[in-house]
Amino acid sequence: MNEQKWNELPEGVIVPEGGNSQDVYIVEGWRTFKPVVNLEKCTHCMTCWVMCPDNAVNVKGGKMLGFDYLACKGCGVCAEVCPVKVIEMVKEER
Amino acid sequence: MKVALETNQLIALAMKQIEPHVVAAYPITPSTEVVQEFSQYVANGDVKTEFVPVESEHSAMSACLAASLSGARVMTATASQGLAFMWEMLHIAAASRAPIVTIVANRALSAPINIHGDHADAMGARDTGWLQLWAETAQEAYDNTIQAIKIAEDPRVRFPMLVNYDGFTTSHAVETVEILEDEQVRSFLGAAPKPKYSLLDTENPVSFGVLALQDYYMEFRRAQAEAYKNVKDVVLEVAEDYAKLTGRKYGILEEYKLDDADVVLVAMNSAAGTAKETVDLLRKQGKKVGVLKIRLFRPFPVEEIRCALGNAKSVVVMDRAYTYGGPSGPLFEEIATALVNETNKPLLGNVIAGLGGRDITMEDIEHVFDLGFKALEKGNFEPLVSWVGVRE
Amino acid sequence: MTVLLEIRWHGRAGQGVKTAAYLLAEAAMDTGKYIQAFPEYGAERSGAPIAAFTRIGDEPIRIHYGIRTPDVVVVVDESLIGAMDVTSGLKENGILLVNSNQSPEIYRQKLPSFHGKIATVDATQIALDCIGRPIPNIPIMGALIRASGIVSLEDLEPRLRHKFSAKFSEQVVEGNVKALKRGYEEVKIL
Amino acid sequence: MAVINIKNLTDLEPRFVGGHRLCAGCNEGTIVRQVLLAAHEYEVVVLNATGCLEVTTSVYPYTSWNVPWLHEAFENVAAAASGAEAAYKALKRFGEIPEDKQIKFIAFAGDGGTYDIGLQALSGALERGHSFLYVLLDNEAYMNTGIQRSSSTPKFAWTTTSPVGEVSPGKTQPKKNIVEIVAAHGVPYVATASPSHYVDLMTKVQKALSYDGPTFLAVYSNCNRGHRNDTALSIKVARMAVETNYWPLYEIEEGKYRITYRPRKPQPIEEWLKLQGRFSHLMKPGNQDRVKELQDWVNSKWELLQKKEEFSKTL
Repeated sequence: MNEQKWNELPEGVIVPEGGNSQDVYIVEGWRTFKPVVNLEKCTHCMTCWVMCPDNAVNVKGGKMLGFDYLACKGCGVCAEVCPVKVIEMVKEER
Repeated sequence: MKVALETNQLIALAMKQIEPHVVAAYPITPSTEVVQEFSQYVANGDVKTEFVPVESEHSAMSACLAASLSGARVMTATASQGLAFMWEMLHIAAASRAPIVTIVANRALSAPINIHGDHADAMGARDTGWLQLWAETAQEAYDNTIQAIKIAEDPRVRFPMLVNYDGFTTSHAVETVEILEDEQVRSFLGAAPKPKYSLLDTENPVSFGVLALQDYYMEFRRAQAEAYKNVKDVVLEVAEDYAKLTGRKYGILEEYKLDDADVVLVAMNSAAGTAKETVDLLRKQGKKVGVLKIRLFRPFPVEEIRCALGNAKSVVVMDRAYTYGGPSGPLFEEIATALVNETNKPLLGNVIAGLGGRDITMEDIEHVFDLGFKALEKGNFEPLVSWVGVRE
Repeated sequence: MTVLLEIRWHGRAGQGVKTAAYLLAEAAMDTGKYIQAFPEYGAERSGAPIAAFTRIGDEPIRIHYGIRTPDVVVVVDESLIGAMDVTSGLKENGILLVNSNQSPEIYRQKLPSFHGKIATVDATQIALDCIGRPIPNIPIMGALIRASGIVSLEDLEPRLRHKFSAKFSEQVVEGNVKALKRGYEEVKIL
Repeated sequence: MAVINIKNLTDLEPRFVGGHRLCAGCNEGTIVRQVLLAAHEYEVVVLNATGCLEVTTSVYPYTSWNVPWLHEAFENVAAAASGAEAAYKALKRFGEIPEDKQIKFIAFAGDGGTYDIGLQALSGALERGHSFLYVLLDNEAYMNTGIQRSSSTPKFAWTTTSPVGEVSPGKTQPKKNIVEIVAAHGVPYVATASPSHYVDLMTKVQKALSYDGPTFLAVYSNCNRGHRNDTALSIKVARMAVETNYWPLYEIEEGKYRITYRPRKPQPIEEWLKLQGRFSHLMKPGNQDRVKELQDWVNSKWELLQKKEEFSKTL
């Protein structure tokens, strides 16, 4: 985003839209490890999704699809809470 | 219609006529009766206002801010320690562009604790971003209260506003006041203009009160600074509309016999009336004196003041507050700044008077004019700041 | 400033001093005058000395400070005499009105330097008789308008009824109206 | 109230999105997501006290909030909620918003903004009876300013202002009982929760939102920076707080206590302490008495809670 000049700001002290940070303010650089899921063994229990602090688990129709790596900070909570241990934290190769 | 009401009751009546959506307030002398009387209107069902009897002034302003950002017309009242307790929230409300109108019965700040008239409270709020109107009489307090709503809510303004009048001297005085009919007030104000964004608009979620770091804070401040430039025009437009309705015409300043005045006293609130009376007395003695009364103190009307004081030879600024450890009273600092680059500027002096409810009498004001004349003889004010009415 | 009448009231908190100061102003406003009235507060609780001020003029009143040189001083509580200089600044030809069962002559002796009109009325007793409570503000008001002629009884009575009927029972209102009239009739003027 | 089935919630538009700047593994992000998922049947407006959650989710020009959101200051979120709710009621009464529009107000604040600097505003709003859900994110210290003790910090915990030294074993005072303080206001619904027990948490949010009046949810929130644990263990620490009965899950509904989760075999307090570096000094020799003191504290509180539950059954 280009930095706005003072006369381009909204009135007041607001962000005049909702939820614009995901995949725009990118936090993937925060990671040392990244989660990788084995979808073949995944039971789609949604525990990783409901426990993720960063809304970084992609889900649809009650199914786990994988991770939003732009939003994932690599905390490892998903792997820790996975009841069937199908999420592995692997070192980032950059 | 003419009424005789204590000014605080009168302002409560004005609030009834305005019928704000939300009033959140906490009692404090000498503004208590404003809220107390208004709560009776609520209890009687005379207004549909949601009254929030908060547990502190800080919460009063916090609740007012959230309500204002929700698109409500919002008022409160306070004074002294209460306004000081709001201090943090005053900044946030102004920067948030929340057009809250706060009634202030000006009172001294502690310590020593004192409940009487003094401008230290509003002067302490002078750099919070709030607009400020000041009133000499009960009539002006009433008229300013109604006009403040319209000024603050104008889409070109959208800033919160303090409506000041002197504690006890005005707040607890009964004077003859001409009031409007409820309907006149309501049609003059109309519905509160809808803000572009509202906290209650769940369809269009907006984040209010966000964080801005080194990369944006200064742009936010610059934008806020710019917005004050619209205020004076709106104040004058609203005053003109109000004059059409009432015949009472207000400006940004009130100039009293300034045209040929050699010595001018600058004053605010009730002392300005005493000063006018003194001017009439001194004029009979052939002394060319006048009074400049500041009605709009924030934003500070620099050009108007330059213009009003252009012909004066000696100007004495009367502060009913003091800036501890500072060079002078706060009003003087601002007047001096307004004139700093003028080529033919008058001699400038400052008096501190009326702190903590000490009377400012006609004799005091004669003495102040005398200081102005003496400075003309000597070529300067020496000392720059004099205390008037204090036991030496 | 054209004609300006300044009345200073001395009493104790709880005696209705402020109400009296306001009521007089309101009644004067009804007759077309400009008015101003205000109390002087400290941190008073019932019983402490307080002052109140009433200004009545033919033009808008612009000065805003306590009355220094009153035309009339009303002493609602007799015990204040001696405790403070109630006649301070009282104009030579002014009026001193005291709530007292003593005669004005006694006060003439007590205050030899004052040459104006002196009046007394036993307002506390009248109040006790008429409203059953020692609140002397209304009977002394009756005495004041008689002694000063500021407003007439006919001007004051409707204001009193209007002001009090908003707050008090009919019995209390009637009691006060009676007290007003008795104060008016019983005041002794010297 | 429907039983929570999170599989049914996966297609909702997220109300709290990623791209915020909370620490990796922070429980706060998890809790907010769970709360807003549970509230999905309602339009909501969120009020947020100054704190980690606030500063990390609203850095101009970004916001992670996909619902209307207001931050004012540190100590006044309950007052802000009061004002927003007052405006909502007033604008309805004046006919300026439709009578059938239903909004729920949810306030988030940390322990600093709740137990300490914000207690007055909270108490005022509870007493006045504004309709809003107050969610306490209890991470047991001022984490936003860098791990300073609060009145929520447990006894013996290390913080930067209750440091461990030669003569001091960390914080010397026990944790304040905010739940009882709130309950003493007589509000209709007060509960504790933990993100580790998300069905319990989300059920409680739904219960709270069904009331028209002030409700309060105290949620245990692990701060891996301040509690000194690995980011991946954030939820585990929260779970262990529950399993040790350090943070029992219960509710006080219209004055009646009910324990909503009972550990099958309560774990000793060490199991929770040893996960966190803030208690590492207690794991050293010579500190058994201190650990025992904490265990006794937990036991007595748990016992009292059970008695309150028993007594509630007689009401």
